[in-house]
Amino acid sequence: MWRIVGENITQQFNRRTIFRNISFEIKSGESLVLIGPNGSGKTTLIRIICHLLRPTAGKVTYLNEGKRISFEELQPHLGLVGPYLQLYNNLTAFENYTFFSKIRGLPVDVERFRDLMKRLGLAGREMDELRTYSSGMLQRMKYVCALIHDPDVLILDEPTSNLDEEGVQIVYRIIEEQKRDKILILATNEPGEFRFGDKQIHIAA
Amino acid sequence: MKQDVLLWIFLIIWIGVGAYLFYLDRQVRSLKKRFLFHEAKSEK
Amino acid sequence: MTSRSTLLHKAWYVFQKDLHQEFRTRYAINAIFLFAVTTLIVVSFSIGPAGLSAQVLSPLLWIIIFFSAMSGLSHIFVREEEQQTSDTLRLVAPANAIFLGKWLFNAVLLIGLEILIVPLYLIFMNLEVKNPGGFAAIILLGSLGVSTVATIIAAIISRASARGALFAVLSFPITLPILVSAIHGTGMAIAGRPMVEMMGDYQILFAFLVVIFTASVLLFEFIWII
Amino acid sequence: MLKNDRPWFHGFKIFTFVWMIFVIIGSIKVAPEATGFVSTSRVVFFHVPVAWVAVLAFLVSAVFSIRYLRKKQMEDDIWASSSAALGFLFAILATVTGSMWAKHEWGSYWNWDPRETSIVILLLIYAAYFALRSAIDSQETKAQLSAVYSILAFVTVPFLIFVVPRVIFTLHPQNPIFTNEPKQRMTPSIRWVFFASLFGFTLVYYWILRLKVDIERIKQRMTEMEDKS
Repeated sequence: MWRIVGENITQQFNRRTIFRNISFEIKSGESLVLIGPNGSGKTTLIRIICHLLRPTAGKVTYLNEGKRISFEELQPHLGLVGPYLQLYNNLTAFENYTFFSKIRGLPVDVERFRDLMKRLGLAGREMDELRTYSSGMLQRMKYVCALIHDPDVLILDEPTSNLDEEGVQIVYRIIEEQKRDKILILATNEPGEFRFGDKQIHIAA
Repeated sequence: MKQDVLLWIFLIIWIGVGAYLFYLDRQVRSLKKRFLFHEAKSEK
Repeated sequence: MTSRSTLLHKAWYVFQKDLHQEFRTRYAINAIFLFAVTTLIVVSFSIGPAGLSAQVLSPLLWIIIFFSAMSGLSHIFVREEEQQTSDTLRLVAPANAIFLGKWLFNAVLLIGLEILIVPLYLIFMNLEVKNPGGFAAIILLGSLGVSTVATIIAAIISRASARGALFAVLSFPITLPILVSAIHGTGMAIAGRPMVEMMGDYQILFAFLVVIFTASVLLFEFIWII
Repeated sequence: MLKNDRPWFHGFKIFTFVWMIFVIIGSIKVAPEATGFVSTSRVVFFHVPVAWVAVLAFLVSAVFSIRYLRKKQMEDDIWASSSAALGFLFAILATVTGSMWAKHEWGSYWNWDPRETSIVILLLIYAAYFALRSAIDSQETKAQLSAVYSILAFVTVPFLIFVVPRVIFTLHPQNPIFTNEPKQRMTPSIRWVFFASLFGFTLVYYWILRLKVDIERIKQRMTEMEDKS
């Protein structure tokens, strides 16, 4: 049972306050959606939660079975899909997959790789370098790399950007599955996707 | 000849420090101007 | 802290990934080898026949090594920022593992380069090294130091609007103790002085390597996650 | 706004001013022609303290950099960068006056005497520090990266102090003009004025540092106010 707790997180950039005193708590089986106009700091908050950025004030704590864990212990259980996260374009899909499996301490499971590629509609492109992929395909590949280790915490920043209708449906199914017994955090501008969040945080501009 | 080297060194040090203080003084003046301008603007 | 073994494993995987990317693009390898070889040829062409003393040829060798490092060792971090893959890496691996992996890549790249250009340098400058063992040890120890400083400074400038010049300007003062001792030690080795005279340089190079490596590992986290 | 300025600061300014007057008078009046004390060696009353302040400013900057990394208070970054700016100024002054004295005393503007080398290296470190700061626009990143760099440089300095003199000898074995430190041959009266001057310059350093820190603080408040409106 995983928990992530945010305590009055404040972030300033060049002395301008982006948001102030945001607190939240989310457990396995719950989902949280961050709502706010463009540039309101949704992505900044996600990057703070994912330990990619230190908040100006406040802190984020990660717990597993009630015991506090460091971010490093959370890393092998975390998946993130976001526009600012690029994969290795000069390596092939399979090479990317191999790296992300090994760095998370998993054996390279070719079967699972094929299933994920098929599930995301990328079957047949396993050995192509990612720079030959279209932006929609790259977005799907990010899901492949984020779901290798069946993450207990899945965080999606603008989950359906660059995706066609079929891609959007695939992502919605992934979201539904993840919500059932794992943590899902979602940041989006699409009102249609607000429904996925049991809890909501509104970040003012 | 010896004395003027000493004098030059003495002067250079104090001119350097003085110039820097003058530079800081310039900064304070421009800050004051900015502050007054800002205050006038907010009163309007 | 992850247990030591997984940390080293992750560092190894980061190193493997970078090696893989490097063979695919060969950007850093081209930069560093081309620079070193062209400098070597220009130097040997112009002053090779002059038969200069070890006191000149030893610093010259280290100048070539230092600036070769400056031409290629920043790429390991700059590439991550330019291709926006640094966040991906930040997400999946702890800071220490990343620093170790990147450090290993730079050390292997620089020492690999030296295996090629140092013998060439000795041939072109027809320089006869009387104490080859001591010479190799000094070069190795000095290069480990240079690659450590280059790695941590590369991490710093990759987060700034990295301009090439900044890399050399920032690295030089920190690398100075290595260069001074290495130049002195190399000169001794070429002249074949007794080992006891070179002991001082070995100690300084080794002590500095340990200190700067530890400082870099501790400070890297503050560079990697602002 | 800013808390009312420290009342003691006014007294401090007067004390420093008077102290420096005595130092200057003392440096001229002190008994010349003491054993081997040539009149130009009086420069030691000014050149050496300037170099000392350059080093002190660097240490202060490194200390505040460590504080910044631990507590991430912008205040610490202001102190670190202001002290470094002052250190840079004094390092330049020390280098210029040092080479003038060397020209007069040893005949050449520069001859890589260990002290000359180490002050120039300190100058390089300051130049690199400010080159880095000017290459970053985000305040937080600029503060953090320059703090890291100043700590790295701080770790390197002991090696420089240890390595540079040792090697300079052998690089120029035929360096006859290396004169030992005039300070050792100081008589008590000269030593007293020298340390008074050292203390005086440290007070001047703190005075200017205080000014610069307050200016940076006001500047920060001003931009915050302007951002809000």
